[in-house]
Amino acid sequence: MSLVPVTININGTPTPAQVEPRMLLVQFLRDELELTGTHVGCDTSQCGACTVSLNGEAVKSCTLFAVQADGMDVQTIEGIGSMDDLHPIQAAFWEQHGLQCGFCTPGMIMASAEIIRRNPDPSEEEIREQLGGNFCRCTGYHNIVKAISSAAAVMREKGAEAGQAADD
Amino acid sequence: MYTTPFDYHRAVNLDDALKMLADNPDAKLLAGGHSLIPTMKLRLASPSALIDISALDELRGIRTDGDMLILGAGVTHAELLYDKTVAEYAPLMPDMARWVGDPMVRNRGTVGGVVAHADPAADYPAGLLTLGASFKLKSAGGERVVGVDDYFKGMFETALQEGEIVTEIHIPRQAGKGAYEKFRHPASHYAIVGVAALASPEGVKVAMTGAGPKAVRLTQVEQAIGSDLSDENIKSATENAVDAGSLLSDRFASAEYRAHLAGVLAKRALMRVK
Amino acid sequence: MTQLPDSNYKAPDGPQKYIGKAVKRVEDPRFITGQGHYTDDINVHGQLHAAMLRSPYAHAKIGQIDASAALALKGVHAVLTGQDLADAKVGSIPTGWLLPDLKIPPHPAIAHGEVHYVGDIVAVVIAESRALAEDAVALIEVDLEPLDAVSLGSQALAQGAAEVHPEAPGNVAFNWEIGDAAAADELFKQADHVVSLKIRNHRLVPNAIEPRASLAQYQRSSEEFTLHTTSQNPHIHRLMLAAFVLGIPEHKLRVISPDVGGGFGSKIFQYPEEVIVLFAAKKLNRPVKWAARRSESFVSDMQGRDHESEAQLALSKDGKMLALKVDTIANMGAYLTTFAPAVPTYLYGTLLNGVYKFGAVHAKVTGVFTNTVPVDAYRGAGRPEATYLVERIVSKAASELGMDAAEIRRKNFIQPEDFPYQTPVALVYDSGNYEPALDKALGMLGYQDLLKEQAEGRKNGRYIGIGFSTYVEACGLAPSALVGQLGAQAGQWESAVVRVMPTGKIEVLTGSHSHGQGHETTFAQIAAEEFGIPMEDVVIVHGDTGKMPFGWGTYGSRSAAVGGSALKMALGRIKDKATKIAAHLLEAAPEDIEVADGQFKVKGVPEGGKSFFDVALMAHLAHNLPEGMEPGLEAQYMYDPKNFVYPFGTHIAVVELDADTGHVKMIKYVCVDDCGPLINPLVVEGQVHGGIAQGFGQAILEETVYDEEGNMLTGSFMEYSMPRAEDLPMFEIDHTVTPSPHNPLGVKGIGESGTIASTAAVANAVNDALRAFGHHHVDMPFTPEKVWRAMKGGVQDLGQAADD
Amino acid sequence: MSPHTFQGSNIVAAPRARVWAMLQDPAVLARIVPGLTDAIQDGENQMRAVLNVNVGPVKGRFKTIVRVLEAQPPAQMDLEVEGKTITGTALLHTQMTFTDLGESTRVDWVASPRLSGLLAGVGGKLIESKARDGSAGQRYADRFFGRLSQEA
Repeated sequence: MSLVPVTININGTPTPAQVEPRMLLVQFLRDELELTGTHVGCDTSQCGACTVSLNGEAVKSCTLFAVQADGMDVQTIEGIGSMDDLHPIQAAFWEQHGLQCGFCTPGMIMASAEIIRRNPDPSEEEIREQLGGNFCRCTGYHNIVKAISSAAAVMREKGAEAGQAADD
Repeated sequence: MYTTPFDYHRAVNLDDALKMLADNPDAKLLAGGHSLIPTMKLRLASPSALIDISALDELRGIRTDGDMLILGAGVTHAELLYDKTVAEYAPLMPDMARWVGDPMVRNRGTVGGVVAHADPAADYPAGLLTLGASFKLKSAGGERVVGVDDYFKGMFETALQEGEIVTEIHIPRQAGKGAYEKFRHPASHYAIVGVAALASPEGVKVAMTGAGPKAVRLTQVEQAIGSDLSDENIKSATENAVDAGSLLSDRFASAEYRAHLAGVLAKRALMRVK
Repeated sequence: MTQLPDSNYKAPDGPQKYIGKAVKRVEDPRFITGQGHYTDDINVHGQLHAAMLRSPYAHAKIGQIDASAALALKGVHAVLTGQDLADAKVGSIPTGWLLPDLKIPPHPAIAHGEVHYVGDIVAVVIAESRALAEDAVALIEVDLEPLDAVSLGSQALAQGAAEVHPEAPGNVAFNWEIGDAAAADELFKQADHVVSLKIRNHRLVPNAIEPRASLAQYQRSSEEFTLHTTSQNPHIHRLMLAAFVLGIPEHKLRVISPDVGGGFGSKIFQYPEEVIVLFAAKKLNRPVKWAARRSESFVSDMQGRDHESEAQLALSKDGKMLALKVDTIANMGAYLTTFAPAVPTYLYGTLLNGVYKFGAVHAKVTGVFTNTVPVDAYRGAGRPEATYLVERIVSKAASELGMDAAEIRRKNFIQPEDFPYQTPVALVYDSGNYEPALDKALGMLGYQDLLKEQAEGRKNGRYIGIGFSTYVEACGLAPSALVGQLGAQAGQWESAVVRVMPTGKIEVLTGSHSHGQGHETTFAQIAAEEFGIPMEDVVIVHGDTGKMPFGWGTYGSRSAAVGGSALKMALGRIKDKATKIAAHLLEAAPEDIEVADGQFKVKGVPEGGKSFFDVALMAHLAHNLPEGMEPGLEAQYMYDPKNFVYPFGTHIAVVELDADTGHVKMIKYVCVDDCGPLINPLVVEGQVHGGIAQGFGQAILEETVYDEEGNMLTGSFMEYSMPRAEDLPMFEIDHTVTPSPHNPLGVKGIGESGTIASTAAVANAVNDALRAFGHHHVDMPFTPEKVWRAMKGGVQDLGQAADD
Repeated sequence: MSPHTFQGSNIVAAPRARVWAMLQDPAVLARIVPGLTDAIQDGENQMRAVLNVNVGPVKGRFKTIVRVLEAQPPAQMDLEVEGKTITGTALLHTQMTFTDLGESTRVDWVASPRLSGLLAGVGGKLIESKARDGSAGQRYADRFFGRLSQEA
């Protein structure tokens, strides 16, 4: 099977590669780029552990071939924030004990970013409904919901500050 | 996790896709991929080639032509859910789109994919039946428009011929209130039963998906309702209104239960359109 | 709080610096930034990949295996079959808990002769890439001749049922009994009222979100193996692989379980795939990795529960419980795995007393082979089954007698002065005080108001149900001598090594293992507390047999009670020695030295102490140590507890039924747990949250369904319903604190309580709501159609059809 | 017995003996069974072939074995069609009863599909539900027996 040349912009870095068409985006990230924060928890597109952002929208990287992402922007958990500069959602998951084994966490955080992007002030009910594509077996979701609420509040505040700064 | 090997073709435009499809009858079209890729991973589908139409601009876009809302087949569920034009012309569409999969699936999955795939448990067919939608189908040899009543033939079966692609979904401007109610499978989130209702000046239309091999209009409910959307009439018109005989029956939901749910959901949808 | 009699628990004299504080978890930074390090994240040079050909039949004779097409693919290195393992004299996968007269059929890692369940491994491809290995599997031609199969426990016992193994005639793995049958019968004669219950505790798939994975490496020069694997107890894996299966000298096998993405029991066991990758790594002299796809997990991870039971409860007319009799068929699946025989016996039968004062309890359990995935410990392991049965029959009794479900419980509680309490089924409960937990929960719930709301609602077609579970559970299995008598082929102590470095930094090695429980935080809190040093100065190391001499791992809620206690004892040894060094340096008597905030000081002398760093450095420099003292500052402690610990509490679920559809919505959940002193409330509550969700999952959503021929019909997340965020409310949680007298921390386990309690609470809530339709009992899982049918009425005691 | 049995009836424009003979010939079967290729006789009552399936998202070439379980020429035949995939096995048991109508033959058929292995769990929605679609069964039979008539 012939390899296909692609250039995918991964966490801001244009990344050229030769990939087999059947390689899923998640396999490309994990096996070729060693970005192992994106996980595989199922093979039917239910669990959401593989969630990444594609051109700014959250997608399941297990249901997308790497070749399809050619020329696109992919952001993974490794790109959303770092220990030195945690994204507010990452900080909130830590603060609120929104994780235990940590395996679903990267996907949860990427999905949380999508929820807040669509609605900066989601209600508890909306958060629960919008988490329908992400499974956590450890936390009972209680602290995940709290984490997303609190991250959204922080982000609104930051957004307001930034808006104010821009106005000034 | 791995599919069987295949040749990947990213179509540069629609004509290119149609030509590739005509040249290789063993190829499959790849749009949102949310039905196809999981099936390929289980090796229940092993097409020799995939023709990727997910990035085709010609299939994107939401526009209007007079009173007709025209959705490119590549419009995603999320676009349907959040687009202002869709909300204005056919608010029943976002009322269904919110029930599709989850946010990630909605960002990727397409309305054309749902129409082409004709999964019996898909949401849109119910609403499309009430809205009187039609579909533009293109092949290397030409194009045609097929009305929704003639399009869905059965489980995974449609009027699509080999070599044809769904390119547009045409939806007449929604006149009157519409509502979609769904009872989903707790695991897959697919519809055990979904019912769409539309109260337009020409009359009330009700259609059901999920319960049988394909989405159908609930004509007996429509007739019983007539134009009387009083609480009492809605209740009496929907109670025991659906015959279990032709419905699917499985481990999770028997035909009898599906029939009952169809009545319940029809009632709920009708209560919302009155 | 005073020291309890016969106790090695001493309550702290003053405020604590770390223990009891909701410290943010120290392991989280790596997980939230995608730097977690799980087995499947590891790739090594020269690595090959294994893919399994699994049986599509529940029972079949293996004929010819033609692998020529697979082997012809470029990049395929080997195809292994059961014959290869047999030729190499690879041993059977062992059972680690023996009961009298237990039938143990051989369990080869790759099936040999016959396959016994859908998912049993028939052949293995080892290839350059995983994709290639999967391609090659599709090319193997195997002649499988289907044989009759059986999937339900009671059907396996029926006359003429298909025989799973010739070694187990009639499919009986064991017969087991506990309690005094004659005494129970006598009390039943005196009873005014007998409540009967027939239930099925249906089968579950653990579904840790991280699928299992294993990577084996072999170093030919030293003949050493390294196995990275998704394990809750790497030392147990090493022991079993070495002693029973592969004959690798134990000191030549290093088992590492790095970050593990949830276990819930499913990663305790010795699995075939671990044997296969180790075998192949040596045979091919290349590293070999296997990682499960979810669809494989569904047919290869050990499953949980699967009991069919009949029970009778004898009561006096005023609602006093006299005796309980239970007869259970436990479906063990196709083979007996690591802990399997202990789960429906010593973890189940011994807990059937619950929190009540019974005159007698008698239980009989028949373990049965079927052509299904083996069943072993899954979160709670036997105790959720016991609790569901006891709490369900108690609520049914209240329903039949027209009593309040809370009051019938209160009336029968073991009282605080009764502890330690000898139950009629072998256990001695350490400590407990059940009423305050119940009262607190009732208060949080606003019980009386809710009862009014419920009554009001029923008039208007709104169906609310309130369900109780006043549970006790037995965790932290102990002591080793006892479990040995009961059949365990393992000890149940735990070890800790505390290694203080010259700079005063502490490395704690523990035989416990964290796969989400947060040991790196809670164990560091315990260690930092001992000396008042910063938590950052402590690092916890676990999950590596190459670093930690020995340990029994994490399951059965034993980490804090047993592993934490081992740590506490080892810290005591360090403290003793450090105190002596400090006393020597300060020219004082050791009795006069106190340690706080990382400083050793002479009591009453605020100035001029020695820091923890000073003492640690001197211990290593050894320039000025007390006469005859061995240099260094390191201690190990193997802690063997005197008894189990017995957490308890009250869980109350409130549900509302959709009268139109039968859909059950949980609208409120209140619980008060007592796990003794909380080391980290954040972590404890997290454990409870997750436990509740899993128990709720069983009651409402999850169900593993086999057809009569042993095909699993719920083999993906498309069919098997996992609890999602939308299914659950916020939980309201509180605690009472009754320390265990048996361990130095006073702690009881909390990892499984939520699951043990919540299944019964939710099931009782649904049943309470269904009382409006004339039912005393409807069995779980409460799928919408079942509830709808129950609401349509006309069905009393609607059980679960065999394979529904 | 499969819980999803479906049945129907078709008329074939050929005498009963001719219908019977055609159904014994792998070459004929390969021509008339939609999607069947590479049919070879494999033993007295068995045929191996490749079945091309294209139903919804399922598309592929599946190794297939057709076994004649019982034959009472020319009145009745019991067949078993076994399709193998990497995820499990699909088994279709079919009984055909032939009634002599002179120049034509009425075939009453009963078919019951069953899935085993992983396929039973993961493929249920995709395949089993299709099998439950009674009209789909009749449509397939119409194509099959239509071709059989043409062949005759």
